Amino acid sequence: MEKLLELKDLRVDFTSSNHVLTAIKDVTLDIKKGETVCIVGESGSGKTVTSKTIMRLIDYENGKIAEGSIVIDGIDLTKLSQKKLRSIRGKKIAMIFQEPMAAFDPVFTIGKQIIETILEHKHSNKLEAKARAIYLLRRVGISDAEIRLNQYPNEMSGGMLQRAMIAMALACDPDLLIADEPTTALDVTIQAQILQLLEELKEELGMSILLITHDMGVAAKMADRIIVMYAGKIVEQADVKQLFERPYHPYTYGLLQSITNVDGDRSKKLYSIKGSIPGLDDLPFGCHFHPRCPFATDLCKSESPPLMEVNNRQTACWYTEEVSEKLFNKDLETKVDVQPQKEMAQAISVVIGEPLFEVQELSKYYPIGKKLFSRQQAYISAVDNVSFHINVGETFGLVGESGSGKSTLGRVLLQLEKPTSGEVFFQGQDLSKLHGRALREMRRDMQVIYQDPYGSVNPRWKIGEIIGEPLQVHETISVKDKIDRVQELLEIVGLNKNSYDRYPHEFSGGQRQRIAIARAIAINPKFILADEAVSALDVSVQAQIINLLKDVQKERKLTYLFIGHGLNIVRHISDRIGVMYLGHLVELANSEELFLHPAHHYTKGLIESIPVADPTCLRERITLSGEIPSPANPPSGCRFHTRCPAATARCREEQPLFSEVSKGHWAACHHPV
Amino acid sequence: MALANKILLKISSALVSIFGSLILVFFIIYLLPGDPVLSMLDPSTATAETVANLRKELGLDQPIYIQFADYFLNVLHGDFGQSIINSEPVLPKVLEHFPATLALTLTSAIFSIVIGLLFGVLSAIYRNKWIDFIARLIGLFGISMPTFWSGILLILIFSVFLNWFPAMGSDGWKTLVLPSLSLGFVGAGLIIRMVRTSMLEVVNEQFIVTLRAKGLSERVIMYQHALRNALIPAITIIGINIGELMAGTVVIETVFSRQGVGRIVADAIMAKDLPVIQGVVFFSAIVYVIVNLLVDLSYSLIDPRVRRSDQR
Amino acid sequence: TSTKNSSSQGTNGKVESQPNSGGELTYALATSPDSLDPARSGLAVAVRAFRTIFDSLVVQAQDNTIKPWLATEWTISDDGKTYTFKLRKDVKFQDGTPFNAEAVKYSFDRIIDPKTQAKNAVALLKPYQSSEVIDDYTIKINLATPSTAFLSNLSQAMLGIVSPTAAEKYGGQFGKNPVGTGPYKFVSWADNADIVVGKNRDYHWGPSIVENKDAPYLDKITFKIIPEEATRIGSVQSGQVLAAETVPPQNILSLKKDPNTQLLQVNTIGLPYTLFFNQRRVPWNDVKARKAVQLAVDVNAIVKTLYLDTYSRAWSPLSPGILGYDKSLENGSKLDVKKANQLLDELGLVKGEDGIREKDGKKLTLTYVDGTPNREKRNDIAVIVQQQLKKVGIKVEINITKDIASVVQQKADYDVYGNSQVNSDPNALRAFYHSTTPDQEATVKRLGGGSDPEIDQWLEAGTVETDQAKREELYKKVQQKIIDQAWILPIYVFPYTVAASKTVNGIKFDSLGYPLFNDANIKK
Amino acid sequence: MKEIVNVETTLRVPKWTLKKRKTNFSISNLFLYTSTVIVLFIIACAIFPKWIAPFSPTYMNAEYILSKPSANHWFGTDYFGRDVFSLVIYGSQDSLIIGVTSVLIGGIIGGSIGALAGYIGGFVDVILMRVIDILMTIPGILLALAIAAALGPSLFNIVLAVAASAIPGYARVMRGQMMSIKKRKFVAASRSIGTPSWRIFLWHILPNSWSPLLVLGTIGLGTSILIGSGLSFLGLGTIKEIPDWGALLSQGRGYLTVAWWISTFPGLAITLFVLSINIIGDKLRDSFDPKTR
Ligand SMILES: Nc1ncnc2c1ncn2[C@@H]1O[C@H](COP(=O)(O)OP(=O)(O)OP(=O)(O)O)[C@@H](O)[C@H]1O
Ligand SMILES: Nc1ncnc2c1ncn2[C@@H]1O[C@H](COP(=O)(O)OP(=O)(O)OP(=O)(O)O)[C@@H](O)[C@H]1O
Ligand SMILES: [Mg+2]
Ligand SMILES: [Mg+2]
Ligand code: NI
Repeated sequence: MEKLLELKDLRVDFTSSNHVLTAIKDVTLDIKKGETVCIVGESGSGKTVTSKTIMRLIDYENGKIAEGSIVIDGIDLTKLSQKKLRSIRGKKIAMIFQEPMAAFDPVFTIGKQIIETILEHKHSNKLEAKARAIYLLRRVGISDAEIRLNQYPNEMSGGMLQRAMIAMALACDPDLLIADEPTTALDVTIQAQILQLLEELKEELGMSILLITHDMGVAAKMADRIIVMYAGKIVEQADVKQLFERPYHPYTYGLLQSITNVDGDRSKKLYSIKGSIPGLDDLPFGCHFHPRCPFATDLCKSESPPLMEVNNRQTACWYTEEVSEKLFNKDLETKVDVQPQKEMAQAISVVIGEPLFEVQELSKYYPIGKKLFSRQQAYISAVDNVSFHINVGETFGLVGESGSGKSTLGRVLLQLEKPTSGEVFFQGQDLSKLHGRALREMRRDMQVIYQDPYGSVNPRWKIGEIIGEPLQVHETISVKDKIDRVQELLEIVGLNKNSYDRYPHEFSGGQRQRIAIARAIAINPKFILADEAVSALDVSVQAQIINLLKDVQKERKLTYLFIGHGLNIVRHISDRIGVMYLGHLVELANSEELFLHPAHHYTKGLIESIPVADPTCLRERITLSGEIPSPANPPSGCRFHTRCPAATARCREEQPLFSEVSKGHWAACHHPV
Repeated sequence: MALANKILLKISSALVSIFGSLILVFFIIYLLPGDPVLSMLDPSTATAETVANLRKELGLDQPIYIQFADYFLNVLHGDFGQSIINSEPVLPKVLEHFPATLALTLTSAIFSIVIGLLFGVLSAIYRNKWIDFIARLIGLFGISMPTFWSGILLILIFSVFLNWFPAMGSDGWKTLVLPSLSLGFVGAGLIIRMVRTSMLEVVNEQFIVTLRAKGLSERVIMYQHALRNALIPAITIIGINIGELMAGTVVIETVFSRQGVGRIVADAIMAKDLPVIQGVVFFSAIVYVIVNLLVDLSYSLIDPRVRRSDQR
Repeated sequence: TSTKNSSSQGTNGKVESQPNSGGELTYALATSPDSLDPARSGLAVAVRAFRTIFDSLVVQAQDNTIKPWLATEWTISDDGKTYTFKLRKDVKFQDGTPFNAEAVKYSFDRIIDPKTQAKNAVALLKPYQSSEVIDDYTIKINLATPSTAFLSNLSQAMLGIVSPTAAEKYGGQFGKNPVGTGPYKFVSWADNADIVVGKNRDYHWGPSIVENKDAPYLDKITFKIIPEEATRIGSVQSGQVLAAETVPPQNILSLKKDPNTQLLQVNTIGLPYTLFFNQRRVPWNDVKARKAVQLAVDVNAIVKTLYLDTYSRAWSPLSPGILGYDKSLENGSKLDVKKANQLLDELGLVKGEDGIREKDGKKLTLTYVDGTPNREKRNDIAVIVQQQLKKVGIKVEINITKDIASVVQQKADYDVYGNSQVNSDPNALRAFYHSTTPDQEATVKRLGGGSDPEIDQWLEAGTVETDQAKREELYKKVQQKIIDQAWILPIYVFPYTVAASKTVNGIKFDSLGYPLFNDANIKK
Repeated sequence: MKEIVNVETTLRVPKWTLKKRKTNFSISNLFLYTSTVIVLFIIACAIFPKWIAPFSPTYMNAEYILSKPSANHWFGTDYFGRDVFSLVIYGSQDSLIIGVTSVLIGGIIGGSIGALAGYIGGFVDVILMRVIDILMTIPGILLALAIAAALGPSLFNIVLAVAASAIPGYARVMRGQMMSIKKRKFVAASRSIGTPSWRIFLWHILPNSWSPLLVLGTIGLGTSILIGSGLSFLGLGTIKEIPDWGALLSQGRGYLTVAWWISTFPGLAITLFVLSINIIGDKLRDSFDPKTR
């Protein structure tokens, strides 16, 4: 195959006020036409920098290509002027970014932003461009494309935005699509669709894809070749099958181990590589991975291993053969594991306390699109007639596709927004009757860990103050006590005590989430709402956080409402799981039960969409087809009937009741599986 | 709440402000020392009796609240009274002069917006470079030079030496150029400053990277995307500035010897000619209110996030 | 030392044998006229505009003699209380109304009618009581008391004859629609912008002081109102206007060098700019205190620095050129700080630590009030006086206010107040210095408030004295005593200065210094 | 507990926060240092004019009127024969007082009103904004004049007048800022832990919202210094023994063609001062923002 892109010995430096930081070094890789290459690695390993460097976007961030070349189609991008580069960006190479919320200009409609790209590169007129935009939006599975076209980014859920992003990137049929964690914010069904879509597009357009992901499942499904990065360097590069079969580098091994499987043992702690990736300004000598590597020797500590060609693949480890041998034989499993597994199953699953939360016929409607002279008010029923309860001490998982109303349900539950109708009882008390002070007092017992750890902390505050805020609000506490408590909390969540005086922007995503957890548990709440608390993190860190959450729960008798779209993770942490679809609660069951015997076709589809981190697994996936209907105009009867393989006329007309299919297993389906 | 309702609400609250400003001005002027009646008469011949008579005739002997009630009732009937000084009816006088002032205000506003946005964006893009410095200097010159001074300078340069534009007058677009330039500079300074600040916040946002990755030119990115995001504070300033600009015409109209309500009100203030002051304030309040209504509406046009929150 | 040409009462250049007809003269005025109704106006600037529209019964020549104009001849009764005028028969108002005795009677009666709210005109017409129409072209005017100044006052534009039909028609708005018999007729007045007057083609009754007795050469005159000095001068220099009045001193010097511009200058007559001491207040009720100020203020320095010697220093309550001006007062008083200090010492005012004099714990402060900001640098005079008086231990507090009506006239809340007046006859002094003026001090307090039986007596005599020489003598005594008693501190004589393009010809000035445009023409 | 999670907490270098610094490092600092020096010098002038000015500001030398800038008179002399340089030095005193105090008063009052209106919203917002609107519809000059005329044209009253007319501007900007910060996620986050409104306001919203106020303030300084000159242009001002910069500008305007230095130097002083304050203000704002520090 012909090479499309070639990076050679790339080194990127960032110049900051007092020194120069080398973000990536010695990066050599190539992408062939029609090939999908995945870069995996923990947060901060330099994946994004690599991808941005290809586009020369680092120029705008004080970055500089210090060494090496980037050649596409025979043109060396490192030597092009910004003006010439512009004709390549978006047209030859397109890019999808990590954070869809932030990646769109909030003040322009989605449509305008897509059309703008088309017009920039193609000499088509506005109408054609619009038509294409609509086509693209449909193509990426967005319902009501014409309407969405005129919507603003803030009017869409994260998942939809990411799809719009992809549509925008595809606008000009690029040769190379760089996708920087394109499915991080997506739920499994859509992820599966998108991945499928990407594959189709790849076939169709002969497009190459450089996929950056932390989801090994995604990598396994998509990649032809996988590149593992660590601390700014490539540590391993191999064919996807080879890599999963037999990782050569201990880091890769760790990554693979961190994966949570559908059929994993819930009672076990999740595996995670100990420690975290070093900062650029204090990279360890020698092999950057040695502080976290169980095999590290003095050689590793003093000398950096080059990327070596071994068995037709590349790895950067002094002891490739030996290590892989040992790892393969799983000799070292116990040694590598951070912690001996503790028996925790009983501790969790047996708890059938009295309900902490009781939710009755809860609904939340958002008014939309008022017409000037129309009295008719249109609504989005974000949450529609939902009833359930959450028991003391349990973890209640909530899954469902993007826009199904999970976050809204969470917000309404905590009275952060007033429900349109229905009641929420917390410890038997009707929350909607509480106001002002009483409600605030009640909040003491209910904390939130948000989806967006960036935006949910005051950027001007030191993290010590952030974590200490609840203490200050709810307790009269001296400054010294506060500092002590905060430092204690910092340690509990695995952060350095000295971080007290740092600012949020100085932390990584995982660390920020730890801050959020510390803040949430600061005043010993009874309940924590974790809204996609780990979705933005990479596997290893995700595992750390989940373990942390579980530990904290056990320690403090906490009850969780855990919202997530990573089904594996939700399964792992939750005792019971509720499945939402278009504002309805469609199924509720014990988590094992749910995964083993899903009753609702939607649940079944969701489970089957989960990417499996095994390239050999050629399980025929029945991804949920079709588009998610607009919540403003939900289908009649069973809302799922438009996408349900078992739908009948009855489903179209009659809304199924939410009823118990077996003990403790509820579903709203006329024809349960 | 439908859009129409919203506009209605805004308009009704605007009416309240206008009414409020009439009251306020009435009392401010009332508090001013001096007696308009005395300045109307020839001091050497006026007797106490004539003064009293005149005062009575003008209704100035009444208690203030009655004076105000009378005045307000008349205004409701479209009668703005007549000038105390030369008994000219106020309404036609103000209506005659208002367009010139409005034209000056608007051209200055446009001028300051154009200059302000242009330099503000440049200044943000080239932060801390020489262009930034120069743009800010230009802006600050506008702020730290009184309009009469810059006005005279403009006259010397563009009328006396270059003879490009007339030095004075209010007929034809040419006479608008220099005055609106010197008045617009004041607003421009503010806008440059505001735009620069908010632009700096915006250019660090992630979506700017996306836009670059799409291959858009920096010009489009800066002037279409970043600028629009940065516009809210700038727009606010422009709205506020309309009032300032209108106040600025008081000086500018004198310097450039233009017709307009600015000069009328300046004279009226000095003579305590309440009906005239009220008439002018009434109309400028209307303009101010309308402009700010537009500004309010444009908030939601510019930033959909504001719109959504309005709906809740 | 000054560039004035008071004796010739200048005209610019000789009138060419064959002046160009037609064209428009743009003439920049410094302020906006208050009204074009001669009766209701109180501003000199208005006179400059409406002098073109209104004619008077008589005209005052440069030598202060009175010549016929709309009146061909007149007789004065022996008791000086009755004037009988014979009027021209060929005069028509611009609206077609015939000019006759009725019109004259109407004009004067209108002024004294309180409803008219006449301003300066009332004072000028002062002893006027009534008129009788003898026949169409003969009118008899009755005065309450004899007045020698009456005839001279009649020459002023403020007593110009208005069209009765128009005045009736427009009532209070006559000032916006003036109709007279003058060489130009009113065309339009845009507030704060311009006043346009057009040629009166029927005109052929020009006064003796102009050459062209017939319809003027110019088609129209546009008086542009340009208050800002720099703009006004800039407009002439850029050619946007052809002439501009009141050229500031610093520009006078530079414009003299300008090849495209000519400067016309004429001294105004009447009362020069004078600082009046408020003799109602301590210590200014004492002549020593006033004298001290007189001696301590270096008026020469003021005239030199502020006016760059383009204005001349005033020495007397009257300005040079007016009847009875006492030239002997010139260079009479000298700067003498030592003497000033001595006088103040004598008053028991001793310098305190801060250098300010005080008596009984009260600081010697002088409240300096001026009501004309931005005019002829009068405010700057205050600044200089402040500095100069500081040297003798007087603290000057300056109050620039437009609210003269209440501050000065009603409350008399000042120690020194500056004022000037354009007038044609020394009788003008009476309004300022006679102790019973005005009739009711309750409403309006007379400037200075000084009273002196001798001065009263001379002023009264001056009003009725018909012998010119004796009259002059009386006024000289008045001037001398006022200066001697230091009632006032005269500062400068205002020269009316016009900067005009060299293409403009034939602008003349009347005895008061008001421009006349009968001969004006523009070179092609 | 602790042994389970032993994540090393090496702090990573911030991602989006490293600003373009190095290339402009020197220029920006040069500006900052120069500005600081200028402002300090001007403050010194205001406090100890005697030590700096070569002449008395009131000394009028009739022999040397309107003389060009020279070794003796650096900025030339005005039409009184006063030394312009000394006038500028002495003039700094009143100019600073007018500028700084009126900005402070106006900013604090206006900012508070705007903050309350924007934060509380609803009825309070409607009422306060009406009041502000009413204030705004009245030209600042009129307000200034009214106060000056009613209370006498003293320095303090001018300050009061300028401050009063500046209030609406601050209020509006602050309100807008409030409304946008109010919607940020971290505010919702704080609310969700039960923080009372007033605390959220003081702790979260206020610190994040005052930077435009700073901008407005540094600019308002210039306008404030000039209001007096506008009044005197219209003939409503006061005459002081030692004129402030605005008054100097106003006095010299008629002499632009004859003696440009009379008004140009005070004008430059204002510009320089305002510019320096602006640059310092920017740095100040940056240094309060952890991201740009
Ligand atoms: N503009 C910049 N200036 C300085 N350092 C930067 C800049 N951008 C990124 N870095 C640093 O470069 C390193 C690599 O960052 P990068 O964003 O490529 O990580 P990543 O692998 O994409 O992580 P994630 O999974 O969190 O997206 C990080 O330590 C980061 O702090
Ligand atoms: N403030 C709002 N105004 C109008 N519509 C809203 C609002 N918030 C949410 N919605 C709509 O309600 C629906 C449910 O949104 P919600 O954020 O609860 O979904 P979610 O399940 O959390 O999705 P995701 O997985 O993407 O976070 C979506 O269609 C969304 O567009
Ligand atoms: Mg990344
Ligand atoms: Mg959500
Ligand atoms: Ni079904």
